[in-house]
Amino acid sequence: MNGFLTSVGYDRWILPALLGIPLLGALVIWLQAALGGRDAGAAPRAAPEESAAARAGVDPRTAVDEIATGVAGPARVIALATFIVEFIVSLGLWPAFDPADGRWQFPVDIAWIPSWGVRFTIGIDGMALMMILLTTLIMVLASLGSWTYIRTRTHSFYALMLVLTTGMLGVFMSLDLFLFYVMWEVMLVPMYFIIGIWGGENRLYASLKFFIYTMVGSMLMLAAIVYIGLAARNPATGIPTFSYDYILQNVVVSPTAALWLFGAFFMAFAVKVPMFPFHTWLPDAHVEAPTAGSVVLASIMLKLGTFGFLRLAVPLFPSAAMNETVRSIILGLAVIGIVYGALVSMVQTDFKKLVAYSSVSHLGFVMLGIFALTVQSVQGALMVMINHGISTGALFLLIGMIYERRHSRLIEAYGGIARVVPMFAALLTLVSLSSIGLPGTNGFIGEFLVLIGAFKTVPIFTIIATTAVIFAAAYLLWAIQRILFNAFTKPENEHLADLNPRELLIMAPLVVAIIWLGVYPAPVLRRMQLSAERFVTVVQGRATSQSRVVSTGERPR
Amino acid sequence: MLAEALFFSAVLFTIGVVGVLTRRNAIIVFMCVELMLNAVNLSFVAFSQVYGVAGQVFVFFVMTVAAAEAAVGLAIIIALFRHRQTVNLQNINLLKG
Amino acid sequence: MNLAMPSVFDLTQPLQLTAALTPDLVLIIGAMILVVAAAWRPDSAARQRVVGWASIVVTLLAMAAVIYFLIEGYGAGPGPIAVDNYRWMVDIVILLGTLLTLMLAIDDNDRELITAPEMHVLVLLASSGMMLLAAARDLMIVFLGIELMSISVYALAGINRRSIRSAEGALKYFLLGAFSTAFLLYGIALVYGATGATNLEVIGQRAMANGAGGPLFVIGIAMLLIGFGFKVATVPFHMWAPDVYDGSPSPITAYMAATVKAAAFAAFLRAWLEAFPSAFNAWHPAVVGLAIATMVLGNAIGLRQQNIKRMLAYSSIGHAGYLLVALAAGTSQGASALIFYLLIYTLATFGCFAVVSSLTRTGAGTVRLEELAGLWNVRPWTAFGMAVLMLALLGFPIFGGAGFFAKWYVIQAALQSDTPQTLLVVVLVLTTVVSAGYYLYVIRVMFMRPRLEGLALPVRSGGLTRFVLVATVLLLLILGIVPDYVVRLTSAGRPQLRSPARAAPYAVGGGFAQPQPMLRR
Amino acid sequence: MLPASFALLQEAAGVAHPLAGTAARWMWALPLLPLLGFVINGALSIVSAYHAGPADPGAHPHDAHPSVEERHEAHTGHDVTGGGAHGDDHHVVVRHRFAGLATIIGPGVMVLAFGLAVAIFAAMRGAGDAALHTPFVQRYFEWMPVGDLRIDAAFQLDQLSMVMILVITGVGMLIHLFSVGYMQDDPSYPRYFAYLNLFVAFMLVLVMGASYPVMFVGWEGVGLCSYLLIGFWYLDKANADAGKKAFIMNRIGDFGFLVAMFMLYANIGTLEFEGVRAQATALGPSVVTWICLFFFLGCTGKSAQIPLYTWLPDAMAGPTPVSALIHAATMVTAGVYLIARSNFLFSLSPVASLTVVVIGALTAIFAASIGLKQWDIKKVLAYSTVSQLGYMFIGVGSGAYVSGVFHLVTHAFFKALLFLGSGSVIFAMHRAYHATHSAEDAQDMRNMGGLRRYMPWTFWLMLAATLAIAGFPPFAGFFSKDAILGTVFLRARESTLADAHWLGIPGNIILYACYVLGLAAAFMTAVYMTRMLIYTFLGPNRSGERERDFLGEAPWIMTGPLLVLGVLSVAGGWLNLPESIPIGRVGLLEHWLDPVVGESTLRITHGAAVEASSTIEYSLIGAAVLIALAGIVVAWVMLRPERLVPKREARQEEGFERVLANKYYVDEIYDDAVVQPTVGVSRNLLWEGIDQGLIDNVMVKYIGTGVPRLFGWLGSQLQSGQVGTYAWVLVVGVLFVLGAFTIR
Repeated sequence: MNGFLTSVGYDRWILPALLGIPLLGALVIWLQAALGGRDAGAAPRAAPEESAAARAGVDPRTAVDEIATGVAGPARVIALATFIVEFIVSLGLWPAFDPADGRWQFPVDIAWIPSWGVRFTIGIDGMALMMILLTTLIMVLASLGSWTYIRTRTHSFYALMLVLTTGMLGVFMSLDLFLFYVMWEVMLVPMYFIIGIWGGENRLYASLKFFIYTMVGSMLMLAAIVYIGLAARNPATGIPTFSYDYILQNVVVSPTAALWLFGAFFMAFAVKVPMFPFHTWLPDAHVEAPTAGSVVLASIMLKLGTFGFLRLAVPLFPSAAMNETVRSIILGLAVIGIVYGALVSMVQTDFKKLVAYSSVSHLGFVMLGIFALTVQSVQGALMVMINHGISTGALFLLIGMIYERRHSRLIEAYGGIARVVPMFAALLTLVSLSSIGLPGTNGFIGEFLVLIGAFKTVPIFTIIATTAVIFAAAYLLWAIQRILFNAFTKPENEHLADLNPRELLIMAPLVVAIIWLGVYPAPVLRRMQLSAERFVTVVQGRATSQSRVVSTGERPR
Repeated sequence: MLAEALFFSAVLFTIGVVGVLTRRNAIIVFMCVELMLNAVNLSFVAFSQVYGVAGQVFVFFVMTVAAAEAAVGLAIIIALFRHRQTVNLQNINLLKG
Repeated sequence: MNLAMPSVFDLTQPLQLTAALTPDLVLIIGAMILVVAAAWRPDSAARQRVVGWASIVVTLLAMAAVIYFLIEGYGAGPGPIAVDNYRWMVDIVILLGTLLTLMLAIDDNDRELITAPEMHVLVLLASSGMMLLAAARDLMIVFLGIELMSISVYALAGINRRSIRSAEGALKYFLLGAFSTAFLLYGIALVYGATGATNLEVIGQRAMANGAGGPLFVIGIAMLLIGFGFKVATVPFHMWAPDVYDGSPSPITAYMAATVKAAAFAAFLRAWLEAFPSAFNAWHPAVVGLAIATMVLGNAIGLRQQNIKRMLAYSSIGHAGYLLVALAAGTSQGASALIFYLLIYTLATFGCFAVVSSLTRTGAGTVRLEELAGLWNVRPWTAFGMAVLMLALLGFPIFGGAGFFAKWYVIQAALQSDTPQTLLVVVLVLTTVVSAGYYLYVIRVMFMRPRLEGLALPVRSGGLTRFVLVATVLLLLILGIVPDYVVRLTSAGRPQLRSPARAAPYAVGGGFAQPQPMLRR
Repeated sequence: MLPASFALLQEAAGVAHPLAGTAARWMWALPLLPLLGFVINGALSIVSAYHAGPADPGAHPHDAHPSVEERHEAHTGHDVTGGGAHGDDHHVVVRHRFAGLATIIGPGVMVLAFGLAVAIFAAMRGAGDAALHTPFVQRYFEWMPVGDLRIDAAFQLDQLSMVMILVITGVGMLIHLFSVGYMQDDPSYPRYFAYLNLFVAFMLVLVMGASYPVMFVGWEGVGLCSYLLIGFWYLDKANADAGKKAFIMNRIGDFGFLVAMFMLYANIGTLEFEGVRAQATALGPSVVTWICLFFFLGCTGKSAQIPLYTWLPDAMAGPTPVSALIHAATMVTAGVYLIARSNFLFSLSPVASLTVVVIGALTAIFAASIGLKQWDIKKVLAYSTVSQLGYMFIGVGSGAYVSGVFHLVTHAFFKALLFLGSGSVIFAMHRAYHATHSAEDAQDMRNMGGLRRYMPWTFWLMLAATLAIAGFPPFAGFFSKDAILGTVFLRARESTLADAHWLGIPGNIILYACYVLGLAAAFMTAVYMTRMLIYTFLGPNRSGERERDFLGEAPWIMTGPLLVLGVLSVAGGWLNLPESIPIGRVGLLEHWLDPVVGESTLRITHGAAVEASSTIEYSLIGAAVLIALAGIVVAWVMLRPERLVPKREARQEEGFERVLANKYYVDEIYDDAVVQPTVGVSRNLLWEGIDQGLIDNVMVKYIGTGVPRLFGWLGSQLQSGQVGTYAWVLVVGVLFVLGAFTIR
């Protein structure tokens, strides 16, 4: 397998290809639409300018159910095909990745804007590898999950999904801070449109909130990135550099500056994670987003926040991040998020909102794992990232499926439906259990590793965080009881149809992943081992060396 | 002598400013602006006593420009007058917010 | 033209001075010829178009001259005008804006039934004034340039004689403009009184020699700051801008918002870098204050607007604040950032006004935001273009094209100064978030709202308007991916500073003392 | 990759062990067999219930579905309905279409597993005592290899897990067989067996795991199955509630389990039993106490001890065989197993051990007292289970690990028998009520009475079990209970526990007190068990005239397992005869478990073997027997079944009776003190207050967007359209700029 991959030069083109394929797919969709594809199945009609409907201001295309007219067909097929190709191509990363190699793998380094020292540097390590695989998998499922959910303007929808993929993958691959920022922002716009156009009733509010929240953080990060790039500038030419490796090895900023810079990065990532109290955009965005939007948001985009902490914020400014006060505050927020998210999700009436708040809780575990700074906790954090992507993604997909049938996300609209939709019930139960963290499912591995690792360094926080296992069971079991079980009191649910084969196909890989990662996570853990270890050693090493530099640098005066 | 001239210039300028602030007739306001320009001209002339001819050259430029400005300005005022039948600035508030 | 021109002009020689002014003269002479041509026959729509096209040709000629000078890399000795890349780069921005204005104006005049061909001539004359401003190295030239520009633009603002709004805007612009000119002039007089010179270079040298300069000098700078601040519409000297932008014909609004601002900023920056670096500590707090007030208020008031032209007016005020950040850095790198920003901002602004112009119903003069609702459904490409432009103004990477790089460059320049402008940068990024409130609102209205009941479809816009829209959007998008060439161009385009200014010892293109023939490499 | 590492790991670990070549090498098949059963039964269940939805579920929501009639027919035919045999929906009895296959698979895998267990047991016996001083560990693959943390998927076979395996597979097999009859008409028949199989698989993982995390897999897994089975008839809200309550209460306990594991790892870096056993003595005394207490928190959840016991009575909502298997014989004893397994930790911490004893004793008496006034036959048994679990904890807490396990085993026999017997009774009652379309409560003893005539086999077997639980010699319970009470008495005289202090009270006083409590609980046990027997089987019948005709013995598939359990309940005591009653081979179990718990037992007794004078021994035995007899007699004399009226005519209890009938209102107290405040705080304070109020409104809306809007409003007010105003603003700006220039 590896021999074959090497023979086709896989290690050289893989990462650019992963970024390029979705763009290519988007281009094909656009061409298909532009070449009249949009109108292919629609009833013949006059040019929009002339038609009476258009004159009356009624858009002939907004209300068109493109599934029924067949317009959507090519778009979703192209998108799905692209995502599948992307996924298959990305699968080669699994065997080709060398878990024992601590360097960046599959690196590509091209000058981009030489005058500003900006380079197109990409490469991955173990944690990026897993995130990339998660992304490519989830995108296939998300597009399948939108198959009939998205009924209007399908071309635009799928094109945006494809562009979004490039942005997210770009963030995971970037080894240049400038590129990182660009990719970080790139994924914002498609998601804004996805929520804003295909979302629920309150979509305008939710999409704007999502955008503005994210932007507050990312703009501060922008300023911080410029600052570090300039701090790392070449003294001879004065050209800044944004190379991650170079900055990591060479740049030492004053402790005060480090604190401010870390603060800027913290804002960007904490909003994205989202950490309490920056989380309130999440429930709104999740609730209003279409299924695919929620899935991508939960499965991947939230991980970008924690990924940012792991990749940038903490390793670059360990003296600030691991400053006792700062660390305690962040750990405190993480733990508050864990418990708070669980408690608040317990009282939600909207199932999507419930899952959204549960994300706050789960991502709190990731933050706890990162800032506890042990190999186990960091590995656990990475596992929680993956697991949350799988489990919560699956939950949102399931909610989307039932929403398509019943057009309600309210828990009280259901009850006892396990009788009419047994397959749905079985899958929802399984996925909920994995989200609860039942041993034997993926959810347990991550939480367990985070907690057992964190206990070594921050026992009190860990014990508080552990109580979430209780609340998690409370909110999810209570919810699925009210949806699946209890008396069957809503006659309108009598005609609910069970999942169709396509929907089963969506769930199948997730179910496999839930069990596989729960029973045999070792291959995944092995691949992320070096990333986690390097994170811990780099942070510890730099934290001490930075404080040493500072102390020796200031004392002589 | 210089100080007196400069003071006088400053007073004239201030009178112009106050005129602009207090008067409501567009033409009078414009005249006040002209007053301010001429106040500045006075300064230029005064300074050219010290530094040579450049200041006086400047004054000529200013006068020329002021004339051109007056031409365009009056044209605009007339254009507006055609629409509103008034040049009272208080009534001219269609554009706001 | 004298083919044996020296590579460094001696500006004391009238012939060489004239040669150094060639591009400006091309424009002025062209304008003179056209004004005669315009007056030759009665006004008509056809003449308007012909004169418009002729003006475009003149502009292109001037542009060619500018590019020639840029390629040849001429320099100049001491004198009233500068011959450096900075001037040529600003000229390119100005001429680009002129070109786009003319293109939009031809179509817009058609729709608004403005038959006056002298409109195009006035644009050319205003642009000549701007080019003078870009070249000015003497406060006298600055004054002449500003007045040439302003008087033409007063007339342009009121060019639609049928529109009361246009007339009102012109009157406000004129009265307040003249008022502020008096301050500018007073500032010139005081600086002249303090240093005995009007040449920027000489002022800089004498101020350096005398220390920070006396109260006369400082008050002079303050007055100049007020004068320039008015021209570039910084808070609190911005009050005219929304009303005038609102009242003027859309192409002229774009011209004022982008090109006038560019020219004024060019002179503003040159004066500040060449004449007043020694007074940095005096003017810096004021500039910082103006910048913060401008960024905050411009964007905050923008949030309230329902009229797209007014919204863009406040947006342009906000951008003036961002440009002030580059200026506050007080470095030659700030100058590069400023040029780059102006270029991108010009593209984005004209793109926006192309959309506005194409959506304006005859006689309405403007577009209300709710008219954009559901634009995606009826004019998908216009909506797409507008979205790109909005994101460009917001400073968003990739989707907003080069808008992000412009902002990036300003931030970089601000932080790279000897005294990093961290406060300004923070305010900049935060107010950018505020500005997202109205930029995104436009996108939201276009894409996520249904079209208003009973609203007729916008009429098909003219070819030139569409060309402007497509060209600006494409340029923005392309520059958003491969900006390096333009970055190098602008980073070479710094004022040639002879006096030891506060310029950071930073150079990408190999220093600023010697002019660099950028395009030839 | 997997098979290779599998073989490798296995070889590395097992090559030297005497069991390596024997049947024990197949021990991985023990949990896999029921797991296989789960997979097949689960597939049968879901396949039979699943009807693929339309390809486009969102299209035309009302036309795209198959016709109502068609689907309805499909449902009543063979769908997974939550109604079940228990509900009052009087459904048409149609056997599940895969019932035959499920019958073969479900109990079949259990028979195979039990056979394998017996073979392994034989192999262990064959290997001889001396060879088995280290457990036989099989490593399959690395489960969580992270840094210095290494958790393998590994099973461990030793004497203790062997006992548990035999109980689980043996009793489990019998209950599976019983279920074939009991659940025969249930429309979700395969689903039932799927869950039951899965439970056994997890239970085996629990007892076979070679490390705490693997055990935890089983620990939570059985909790899951318990949840699923309690809520098996999920359309009844009470059932679903009970399942959820069980899971959440167990989770509270699991929290303790987790924290204990964290502390272990943080302090000694390993979580494998052998590793912990080797390094346990290196732990500081307070650390080990905390670890044990957290583990015990886990036990209180899983084994239904104070304060987390309330889920177990509610768990009776599940099918009765489930109550027998999970909530009596196996799962709920996992806590006891955990302490017995962790004997090397608990024996190091007298304080934690005393806590276990105290909680056990309090639970024993508390639950027994509630059992006195319950009318639901299963509730009586449920509280009895809680109470008996208390005994087991008294045993393992006081360091009598063998006695605790012994009682666990005998309790598994007689309590399973009691539950299955009650199952038979309920089955008969339900059948009768079903036949007459009556909505009466088939589980309430007030509706029973005189059933001896209709189901004599069941009566006699229940009688045996009752005598066993009451501690009547020579039934199984007598020996095990006596062993526990006797040990507590002896420990009070001489042990590390007696020397320690618990909350300032000397340990020996506590132990004596617990002994007395144990005796009192034994008395109550005898009373309420006799009461149950009398009300159910003796006196006049209160079922109703018409129903009487339908009452009768259950089919052989149900009574057969009862018979086997009956024999075990009678003879189970011979597993571990005390030396004082040498009516067979003495101390079999004690000898068997010695390699596992012997060392720890000695540690608690200061290294001395348990020795007591025969006088004390016999008087202790005498006391126990007397107490049991007294209880039976009191019940016999005081209770008047002929005065009892059916449930619908019953009056409200008064006074303390009412408190007992309402279980001391503990559920209500928990609800008011914990559940409602938590939900209320979450909703009103956290969500509406902080999330929506403080963050969204105050921070974001008022401050975040309000401040820019305020500026915008102000600026826009100034923009009045008046040139005069503009000029004023300009001049004010001039003044500001001039002012700024004076700042240096």
